[in-house]
Order: sequence, then C-alpha cells, then structure tokens
Amino acid sequence: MPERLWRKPLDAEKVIKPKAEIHIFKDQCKECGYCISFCPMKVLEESDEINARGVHPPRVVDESKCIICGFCTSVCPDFAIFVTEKNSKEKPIQ
Amino acid sequence: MTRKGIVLEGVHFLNGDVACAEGAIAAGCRFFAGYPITPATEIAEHLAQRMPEVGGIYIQMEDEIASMAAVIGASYSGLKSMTATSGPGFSLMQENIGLAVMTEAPCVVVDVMRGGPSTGQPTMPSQQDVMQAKWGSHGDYEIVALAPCSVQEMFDLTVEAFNLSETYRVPTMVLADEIVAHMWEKVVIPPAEDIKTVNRKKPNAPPDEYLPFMPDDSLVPPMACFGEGFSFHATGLTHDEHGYPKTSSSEVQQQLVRRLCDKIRLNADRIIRVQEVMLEDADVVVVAYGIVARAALSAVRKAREEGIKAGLLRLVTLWPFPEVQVAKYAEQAEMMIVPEMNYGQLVREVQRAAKETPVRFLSKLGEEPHTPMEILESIRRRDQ
Amino acid sequence: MTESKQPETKGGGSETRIGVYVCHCGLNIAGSVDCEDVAKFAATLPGVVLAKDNRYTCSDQGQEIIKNDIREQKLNRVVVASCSPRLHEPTFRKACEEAGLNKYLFEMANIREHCSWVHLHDRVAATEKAKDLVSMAVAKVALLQPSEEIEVPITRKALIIGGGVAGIQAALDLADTGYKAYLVEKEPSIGGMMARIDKTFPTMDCSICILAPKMSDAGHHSGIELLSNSEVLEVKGYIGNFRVKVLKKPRYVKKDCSACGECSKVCPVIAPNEFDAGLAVRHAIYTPFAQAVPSTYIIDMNKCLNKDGVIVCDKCLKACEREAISFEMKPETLELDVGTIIVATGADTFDPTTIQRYKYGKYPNVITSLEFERLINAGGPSGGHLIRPSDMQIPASVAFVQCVGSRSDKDGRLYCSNVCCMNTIKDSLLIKEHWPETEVYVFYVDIRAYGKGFEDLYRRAKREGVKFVRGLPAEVVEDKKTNSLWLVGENTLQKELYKANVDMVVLSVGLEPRKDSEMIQRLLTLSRTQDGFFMEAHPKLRPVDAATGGIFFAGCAEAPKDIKDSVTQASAAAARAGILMAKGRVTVEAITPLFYAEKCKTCGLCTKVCPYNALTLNKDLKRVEVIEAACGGCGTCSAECPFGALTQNHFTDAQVLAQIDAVTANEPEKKIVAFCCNWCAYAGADFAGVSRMQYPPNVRVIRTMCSGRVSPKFVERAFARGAASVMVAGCHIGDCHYINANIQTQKRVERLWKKMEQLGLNKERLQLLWASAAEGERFASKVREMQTTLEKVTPEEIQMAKKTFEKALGEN
Amino acid sequence: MIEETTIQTSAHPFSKYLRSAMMPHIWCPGCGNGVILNCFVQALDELKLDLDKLVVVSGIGCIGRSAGYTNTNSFHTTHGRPIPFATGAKLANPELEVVVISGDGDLFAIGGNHFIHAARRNVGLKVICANNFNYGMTGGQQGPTTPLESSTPTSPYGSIEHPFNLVHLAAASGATYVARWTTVHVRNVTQSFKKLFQKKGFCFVEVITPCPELYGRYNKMRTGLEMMDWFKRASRIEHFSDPSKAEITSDRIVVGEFVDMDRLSYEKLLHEKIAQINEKALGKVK
Repeated sequence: MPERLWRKPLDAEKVIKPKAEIHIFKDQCKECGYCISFCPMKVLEESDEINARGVHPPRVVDESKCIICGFCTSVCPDFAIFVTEKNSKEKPIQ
Repeated sequence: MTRKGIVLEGVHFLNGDVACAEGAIAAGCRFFAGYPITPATEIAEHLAQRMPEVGGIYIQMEDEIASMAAVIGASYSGLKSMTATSGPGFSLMQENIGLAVMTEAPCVVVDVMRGGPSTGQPTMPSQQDVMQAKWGSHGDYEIVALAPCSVQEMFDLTVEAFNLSETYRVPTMVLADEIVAHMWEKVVIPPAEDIKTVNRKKPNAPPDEYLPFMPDDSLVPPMACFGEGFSFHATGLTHDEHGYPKTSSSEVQQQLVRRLCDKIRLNADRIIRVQEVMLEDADVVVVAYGIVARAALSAVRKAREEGIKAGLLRLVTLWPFPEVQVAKYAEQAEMMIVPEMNYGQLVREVQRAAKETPVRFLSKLGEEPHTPMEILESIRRRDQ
Repeated sequence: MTESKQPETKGGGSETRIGVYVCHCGLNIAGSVDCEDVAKFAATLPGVVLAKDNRYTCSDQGQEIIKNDIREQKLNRVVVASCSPRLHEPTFRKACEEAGLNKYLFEMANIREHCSWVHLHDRVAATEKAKDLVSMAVAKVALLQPSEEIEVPITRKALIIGGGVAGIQAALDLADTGYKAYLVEKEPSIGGMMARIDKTFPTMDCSICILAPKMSDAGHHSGIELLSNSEVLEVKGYIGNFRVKVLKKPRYVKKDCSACGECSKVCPVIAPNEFDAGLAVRHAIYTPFAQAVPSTYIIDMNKCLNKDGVIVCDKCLKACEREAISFEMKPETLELDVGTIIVATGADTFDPTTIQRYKYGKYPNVITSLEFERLINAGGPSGGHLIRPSDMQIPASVAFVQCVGSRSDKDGRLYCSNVCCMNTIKDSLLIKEHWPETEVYVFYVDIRAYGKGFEDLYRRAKREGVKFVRGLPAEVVEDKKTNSLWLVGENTLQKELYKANVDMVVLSVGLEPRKDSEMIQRLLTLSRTQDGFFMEAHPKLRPVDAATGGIFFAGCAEAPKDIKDSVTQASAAAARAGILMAKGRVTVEAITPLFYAEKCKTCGLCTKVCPYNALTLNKDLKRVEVIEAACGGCGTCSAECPFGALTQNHFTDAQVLAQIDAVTANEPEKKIVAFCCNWCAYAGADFAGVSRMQYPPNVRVIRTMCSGRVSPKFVERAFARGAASVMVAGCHIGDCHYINANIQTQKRVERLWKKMEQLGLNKERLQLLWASAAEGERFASKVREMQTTLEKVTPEEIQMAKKTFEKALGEN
Repeated sequence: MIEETTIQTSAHPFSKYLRSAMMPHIWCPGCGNGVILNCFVQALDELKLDLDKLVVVSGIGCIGRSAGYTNTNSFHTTHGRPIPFATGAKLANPELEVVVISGDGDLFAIGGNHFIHAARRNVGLKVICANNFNYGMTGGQQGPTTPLESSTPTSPYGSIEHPFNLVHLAAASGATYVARWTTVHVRNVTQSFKKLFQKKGFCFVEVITPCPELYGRYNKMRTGLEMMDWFKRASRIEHFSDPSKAEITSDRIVVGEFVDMDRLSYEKLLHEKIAQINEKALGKVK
C-alpha cells in the first residue's frame, strides 16, 4: 500500500520521547553557528541579544523537538552548550 | 633497579668518555639520548652497552635537537637523564637547553669540545664552546658548567653534574675536551654507597594544592613528575607558579627570569669549586681549566724551582664563573696568565674580575695543548 | 559457422514430395472453412504429392497418418494447415522426426487463429484465404533445408526475483533439487504479502506460523543465496546463459547483528511501519517484523538523521554492543551467472481512494482488507484487538464491501482478483470467532467460492450469522457524531434499497500488477496481458513459462492467485527450470544466419545491427564470422545485408519471397501482405483469433521471428507484385524479444516511406504496427483501418508501384 | 569575565577535563581546534581514563595551547619538538599514555623529521594533528599542507608547493593506526580518539579543521560554516583505501581509517631487552 494512503499510526502516542533540557552559556558563545546549522531537528536559532563577547548566542526555538542527540554539545568549539535529559543527574551547577 | 654490583667499583684503567659514562651510571642516570659525533661517540657507545645492564634506557635519536628534547621528556617522567655531544650537536641543542632552563628540567649535557667554527676539526682538542655553554640559547638565564682535567674527573664531575642539576633543577654541562675524553688513565671508583648522589626535591603538598613552579627559600620549586598524581602544566612560555602561560605580564616575566638566574647566582658559593695550588704568596697566577691546567701545574712547579713565586688557580666550575676567587688572587698577584685552547674566551671573564691586574692570554688553536715549557716561558717573562 | 556453398535448390537433392494435411479441428476450422475444398486445392500445388483433410491432425491418429505417409509415400516435405504454429509446431515437428524427416522440413499454415476464428461469418472468403495460406506454406516448404541444431551449455544456477511465498517455495524446491538459487527481494525481509496476513483460507491456520519456518529454511539453506534489500538492475544473455546485475543496497547493519533491538529502543526517529500498512510505528533503525529473514536490522536512510556520511546522532552506534552498525556501508553491484530465471514479483493491492464514493482516507473508520489483517493479527499494532481507528473501540458492527477495484470497467480493473471473496469470508469468521455478538455484513456482486473447501467455509459463515447482501453500496456516509457509517445501495436479489449502519467498513481491495512490472518486463523482454500481469507462453500448455526461453513465472506476478495456487505454481516453475538445468544443455534453433562468402563485400553493416554482437568481421579472410551460441535468431543482419551475403536459415530471402509471390499470385490488388514478428504481432493476431475478433479477410500474415528480419526488398517485392498494402508489425519499441532489433525495423520502414513519397506513391499503403501479444484488438482494428485505405487504392497507383519496384522482381 | 565563565564551564559535563583557569580558550570564532579538544575530552570521558597516567604534549601553534587546556599532565614544548619530548617521556615511563596534539606546521614542517622517525621506531605515541592548511598563529602563512594554488600571505599569487598527504606519509613511515576526519565528523573523530587508547604502537589521527579567520579568509570561505560545509560536501568515507590516493581537493576529501595493524611497540621491545640484560648482569655479579 503506497505511503500516502497511511493513516496516523495507532500507537504513535505510545512512543515516549525523553524530554530534553538545553543549557547554553551565552557568554562563552562566539557565534560560529555550528550548533544552529547542524542541529538535525532545527531546535536552535540565533537570538537577537548580545553577549559579553558582543555576539548573538543561540536561543532555543522549541525544546520539545530536541531528541538529545548531543551533536550541538560535541560540535561546539567553545563548550558553550550541552543537553541533558530532563530530571537526569547531569544538572548544571548554578 | 638495584645499583649494587652493577655499578663499576674499584680501580680501573679507562678512557675519559667511558669514565664519564660510568660516572653517569654511578650518579643514577638511567636515560641517555644522543646522536653519534666525534669525539663524544664513545660515551654513547659505552652507555648503549651499559644502560641495559643497569636497567636504564639508551636511545639514539634522529638528531641532537631530538636528543635534547627526549632528555627533557625523560627527566619529566622522573629519570635522571643526559646526552653527550660535541660543538655542532651542542649548537643544535641550544634551543631545547633553553626549554630545560625555562621548565627547570634537571639534566646533564656533556660537550666534548673540538675545533670550530662549524664542522671545524672533529679530531682536535679545543676549549671553544666555553661561552656557548653560558650564552648559547636565547634570553637571560644561568646554567652550571664543569671542566674536568683528568679521566678521574670525567667520572667525578659527571656525578657532580647530576647532583647539581637535580639540586637546582638546571641543565648542567660537562665541558670536556678531546684529550681528557680520549686519554686512558687510572680511575678509582669508590663503593657505590660511598658515592654521594642527590635526587630532585619532591613536593610534600597534596596534589590539589601543588604549584609546580612555586619555589621554596632555595628558589628551587619541588618537582613532581608525570604519573605521580600531580596533574600540572609546564610550558616554554613565560608562566606563573601554576605553570600557566602569562605571556604579556611584565611582573610574571620579571619574577620568573630573575628567579631562574638567582637560584644559581645566589647559590654560587655552594656550587663553585676551584683548585688552588701554591697560591698563598703567588705574584704570578696562572688561571687554567681542563687539560691545559695540567700543563700549567707542572709549569708552576718548575717556576717555583727557579724561585719564581708562581701559583695555579684551576677552575673546576666554569659557570657560574668563580669571580670571587679570581678577584681575590688578582689582588695579591702582579699579573695573571690565562692559557686557553681558543682565541680568547674565558680570559675575558678573568680580565673583568682581575680589574687593574694585568692578564696575559696564551692562545692555542688547532694544535696540541700548551706544553709546560710554553707556560713556564710566559711565567719567566712576567715583567715584560 | 553455418555456410551453404551451393545456391538453394529444391529439397535435399532429389525431387520434392510434399504432403499437405488440412485439419478441421472439430468445427473450429471446418465451421467456417471448407477443408475438403482446401485439401483438393492443395493437391494441385507444385511439388504436392498428396493432400488430406482430417478432424484432428494433432491427435495421435492424425500424427500417425503423417508418419506413415512420410515412410510409405516417401514424403520429404510436410505442411499442416491447422492452428497457430505457436501452439502445435513442436508437436508436428516431433512427429516428422519420429518418421525420420528432418523437423526443419515442416511448415504450418495457421488457418484457425488467423482465418476460421476471425472470419466466422464469411465461409467463402475464409476458404479462399485458407487456400492462400496453404499455398504460401507449400511455396515455403519447397525451399526449406534440413538443418541441425547446435547445443549450448546451461549454467546450473537459478535467479528468483521476489521473496514472497512463491519465490521462497521456488528457491527451496530448486535448492533441494541441488541447484544454486539466488533469491532477490527488494524489501528488507522475505515473506511478502503472506507474512502480513493473519489467517489463511479455507483452513484458517495462522499465516506467519506456517510461513516462518519456510522463511528461515530459505535463510539458512546452503543452496540459497538470499539477497534482501536488493534489486535486479540488468539482465543480459539468453536461455541457459543469463548474466544478471543485482544492486545490493546497504543495510548499514552488518551480519554480526544479534537482533537484540537495543538500537531501535534508543533511536529517536519514528516512522510508520510499511509492514503494518502504516498502522504501527517503527524506528529509523528497525526490523520490519519479529520473524523477519534475515533478522539483521536495517537503517532507513530516508528517515535516519545521519545524512551524507556525517553522523549527527550516534545513539544506535553506542547502543550496539556488537558494533554491527556502520554508516559507511556502500551499495554493491553483484554479477550473477544463471541459467534460468523465475519471476515471482507478486502483486500490489488496489488503491481505494480512486473510488470516491467509499470515502477511503476521508472517513477514519473505512479501512482496507490489508489494514484489517494487521488489526486482527495478534502481532499487529492493536495486539489482535479489532478496533476502529476513530475511537479505538471494538466495533459492534462491521461491513465488508467486495470487488473494490475488481470486475468493473469504471472503478479499477476489469478482472476478478480471485482471492477477495474467500478472504472476506475468512475475515468475517475471524470476527465472529473473537466477538460473536458483532454484526457482520458482506456486500458483494457474486460470491466466488470455487476452490477446495471454499464452499464449506462460505456456508459456515452464513451459519455463523454473517449477512451476505448482493449489491454494492452506492455510497458511504459518515455520522459526524458517532463516526459510524451509513451504507446505501440496492439489494439486487430482493430488488429493494438497503440502508445499513455499521461502526466500521472494510474495503475488500483487489490485486493489481506491481508498479514496477514494466521495468521487470523490459529487463527480461517479457509480454504482459491487457490487465498488466505477465503473460505465459501458452495459457494451457505452458502456463508457467514465459515466451522468452529460460524464464518462468510463479505467484501473483502472472495473475492474482491465493497462497495454495502460488505455491503450486512456484513448484511448477521450479520443476520447469529444473528440467532445463538437469539437461545441462539447450539447443539453439537452427535459425541462425547462413553466410555466402562470395557475395560478402565486408562492409560490416551486419555486425553493426546485431543486438547480440554475434557477428564479427574478419577483414583479412574477407568474411563474417557467426557465433551461433550467441545469436538470438532475429535475422535483422540478413535484412541489413545489401548483397544477400547473409540470410536467416529457415527464413531465407528465397523462402519469404516465395511466400510473398504465393500471396500475390492472384488478385494482389485486393490483398494486404502482413509481416508479423513471432512474439508480439503474430501472437497478437493469434489472440485476436482466440478472442474471435472479426476483421476483413484480405490480410495474409507472413511470420518472421522478428520484425527486424523484414528486409526492404520484401516490401518492394510485394508492391512490385501488385499488392495493395503491406503491413510490418512487431513488438513495441523497448519490448523487442531480440533486445532492440525492432529499432532497425523502424529505420527501414521510415526509409521506405521517404522513398515512396519521393516517388509519388501513397505511403499510407505501407503501415507499421507495434502490437503486443495481448493486443489482438489493436491488430484487428489496424486491418480494418487498412481495408478502408485499400479500397481507395486505384489500379493506376497499383501499376505505378509495380513499375517503381519492378527491380525487386529480380530478387531472390 | 574570566571568573564568570569559570563558574559556567564547571557546569559543562566535560568541564572536569578542562583547566577552568585557562578557559575561555584563545581560539577564534569558528576555529575547529575547540571541536577537536571537545572530541578529545569526550573520548577521555567515554573511556573513563586514569588522568594521572595521561600526558598531553603539544608544540607551537594555535592548537599547541590544547595541552594547557586539558586538565592532566601536560607539557608545551618548543616549536616542532613535541614528538621527541614525548618519546623521552614515554620510554622513561611506559605506564604513561602520551598524546601529542599539534598542528600541521609544527608536526610536519619544522618537526617532520621527528614524526617519521617516531613512526619508524613505532614508539607508542598517539599523535593528533589539527590540519588547518596554514600557520594560523603567525598570521596564515603557507605550510606543508597548504593546498596547491591556494593563497596565503606568503603565497599571495597562489601556492606552487605540493602539500604533504599526511595519512600517506604516516602509513609509509610505519604508523600502526592512521585515520583522517574533518571537524564535521565529530562522532568519527571521537571514535578514532578512543581507538588511540586501545592501540599500542605509533598512532596518527589527522583532523582537518576550519581556520576561517586566515586560511578561509584568503580562500573565499569567510566563515567557519562555509568551511564546514565544504568538508561536509566534499568528504568521501573510504575506509582502508589506498592512502596514496587520499586526496584533499575542493570537491573531494577522502576520509576514514586507512591503517589499523599491530606491531610490537618500541618501548615494549626496549624494556623487554632491558629486563633481560639487566637480569643477566645481576646474575653475573652474584
């Protein structure tokens, strides 16, 4: 049966997706744009605020879209962003 | 690795290079990196055979630059390390000698001097690297340099060199010449336990409080090595007591450079050794070092037989320069004679220290060293 | 390297003794042809020593008569005027051989499919035509030469395309017989449609439970190489010696996979699972179903986040203990040498959205029978609970609507999809089994319970209270509040309107040819019937063979059928392929080119047109060398040679010209000379006969293996002899059974048209027809159309053409 | 500013591997060195390596700073000499994991000789080269890997020098593990870095990294993203393909693992011999 004929899968809701928590250290960002452009789910965008370095750090558009692949964490040259699963141990020390 | 038995003991007939190598082993050196060069090659050859026997490491690197770098690396991994070379190789080592000074890596560099400049006279004796030993690397710094005049001293001073470098965390040179390196003599090696050896000071602070470049009163910081649980950083850049680069801070630069020099200068009297022969009433003082000193000695003896009040000041330590001692005998002497196998190097330091006292320089280039007669002649002509 | 020195003389040396046998075929021929008259006429033809007519020439007695005459009457040529040579030529050739006559000295006149059946109501004209056909055959047979067939070895390996139950069965049978079988499946797992079905009719046993063991056998059999997630790219060669290119698409998971499923658990991407008809989700890395073979997981790169070599998400990589995942896997192209090919590509289900009134895709509670199978299946998305999509509640009433996409000239396909009736009956019983209270309606046109045990099941369903209503709903309307559905239509038994309200409607969708059957058709140069399924060589006598040698059919690829029939056909196909491979050698028909060195000018034109590169020009020896084993026997080289240095054995210039002369012996101005290729056009004309399509009797068909054989001088000869029109007919471009020889046909006809125009002739008189074996009607209507132009052709035009082409009279 | 970021990095999962006092690093916006350092500490984190036994050595150049940034035993040598230093350190204490992180100029121009000899000896060093095609720290001059025709302040008319093919050089010199990736391949880079610690002999990983401020600016790729897009577009993963054909051009960058073999490491051979001879010698004197 061709894909276009499919209806919404009956168990689509049942699949539980871990909730993401995205931590951004704005003042460390140098605005290379890697996290924004490589995010597979397009969760991030450039914000209009200006950080201590005088550049625009990223901003979360829709945290619920994040699938916690952690690519932003790995590709950030400035250790300015990381993602954790909501209510998991890895909490930022405030 | 026990030293008992493996280290040579008793009376032996050796050449200078071998004696130097045995001295290193006796001092606890367990890492040698070098590159073949006349007339220092025998040191490498002998250590290639002996190091494994004492559980030590010998490696021939691709050049002298690499040798010096490897020596520093091994030193930071906790082994007493050395290299041996001659003029051309010594030149290549200079940059990393500077690194050893900057990172305060204990290590010994043996330079068996031959005729230069450049490739010069590989097989002829000389004393042409005396100034390079002090000034060869860029920037302000102090090192220690010793000048053996016999095969016995090739042994003794090598041990001494290690002890000094470990004490002051400074590269220490043994400035031998082709003759002491190649001549054969009796060497008396005391039982291992009677040989005094010094090991670098270890930190007693807990790892998280340890500051790798924070000195104590001796101006020498205790040294932790890789793998000992102190995670620290060392760099050739100007650095603070954490070892972190501070390349644009004037006071960090001043603090660091001053300390690197002062730890030697302020400890000079503890470091410096000279031999004083018939100097109490001497009005002619011959200042010599290395093989030349032996000719000078017999010249001085002959002069005394002729009734001339001659004396010998033999410099065992060339750097830091025995300024005080030279000045002291310059006071009482009418003149000083400095025979060197070069075209005028250490004589400049002597002149500086001797002030008004006239200093006569006897140069030898590219030939056998001064004969006693030549020096005696000069002593006889003391009034001219 | 065949070569005949002496120019063709009549017969094998001594004088020609032809026997002609006119068959009544009961009344099939005798019904509209006066067979005795035809036999009498035949007796008068040159070289004919005896002519007989009898009721069934193909019967044993019929064959015995021929054998005796050959022995006693010293016949050295035989003509049988009966049905299509595509049907009985082998039979009679065998008979001749048994009587010691070389089988290449036999010829047939097709007076049934091409005559009696298509001119049912014009006995006179049909009889006249039959006489022409016979004289053509006699003219040709006189010139036939005894020939020996050469043999080529067969690769003892088989390729099975499609890993459904048919493909699996065929592969297992072949492998068990001891032949290597390559089983190519384009999906990640074998199993096909049967793996998705819950229960099978009429036995009601669990579909996957009986299939799974076969699947794993196929997976583990040492004789079977399973190529899943793979597609056939190219097929070259000929019977016994095919070279196949297969594209093995990367799974991105290595064989080391233990199918533990940890990767799937962590994969953040979800997509509808094709296997569950999209009713359940799967992840980007997945296995389609629990019993999948191979069990190795697969990554769907269209869904996976890691595009062009950059690994963005490495969750599965981290989760896989065996480190079996590799995003660097690349597609491989495998080259397989096989002797036989079995096509088991299956069928698609009909797309019900095209029938608006059933509102599929608009109303949530209208589902297809395939979706139903997944819903009722314990392994399915609802764990076997029949729920209706709108509210996930168990429906209190269900209606099945039959013939969705089947048996309709308006909605979908004309044919009956064969399995839907029984499938629905089975499904209705399943509902009754689990939820006896459920009201079940079946709206049908006819219930076709023809098979073993089918009727019992049908009765049982009725007993269980399933309500069968004759008459399909005219429309389906949804109750907006309850999402239940109103079906309105006419009960054609009671002749009254019905208006039924049910919670869920199941559309019993029909089967249709695979979307990609055209691709497979081109790859293997197969034919398809009008409904688009692959066409067998003969519906009765070679039901699993393709017209192309060495290729066989199994399962729904050939026509919709149920599991039992698919498996039966698969075993049959395996057996047929096995027979070929057991022989180990295949004979090449002696229809390869004959070469006359003295005429060859070594121009090399022939080598350029040969689709098989079977000809090589040897300039030094001033000759063309023919590799018989490679030769497909299309004869296009012979048509191309301007000097007559090459001619196709058994279809020589002289023989074809003799046929033309026979057609045009009298009243040529009333006749159409038609050259038809054996595989498509001639078969199409046969099909027209089988379907009793009536068309004007003035056409005379000359059979060549390929339209590429038709050399311009044949056409010119026809016109020179005063023929009114000429038809050149072949397979559609792309469907040529000789790779692409019919491209040459097109070129030649176009050249002739240009020539005719320049010479002021009406080019309408020469017609080019592409007609497949299924397109009988296309052939018939072309004849009708030509008839009308033919009537307009004036005697002057005929004369003019005669003059223009008279040079052609010298040819032979 | 420093203070503030200090607090912040301490929250980052990898912060414990970084010397907070040294953060933020000196590297320009879009510089790939940070990505390499990131992958490196991630590898350490995934392997749960004993940091006391780890030594990171670097030479001179932008990436040379990474030794100082990793919170472990680290040494920042003179230009071109990290490998011989590391050789000494490793031989003197084979228990140590000695990693050299440096640039293409440091390792292959001024230090080229040391590289090939360490590889030849098969000293158990893990050498990571950040290849940015130029001398970043001194202002983008051409170096041993600068692609033909590309322009730099010292090749203003386009470079006429043929660059080194680093993976080919490493393989030919005898390295037991050779891989090349770019900074878009962060997962593969991390994997290869982890691999380094499972191997015994001389290992080499080249990471092609964007230098938008200099190399990029001189070659029509003004931003790191543009360079990363080039890497993404041009990269072809061809594992264990012939290193001599592993080209780097504007439309084709061959990446992957090229060598993965086992050869007894220099230090193993050396220390076995030493132990053997030492024992004999001890025996002799008893």
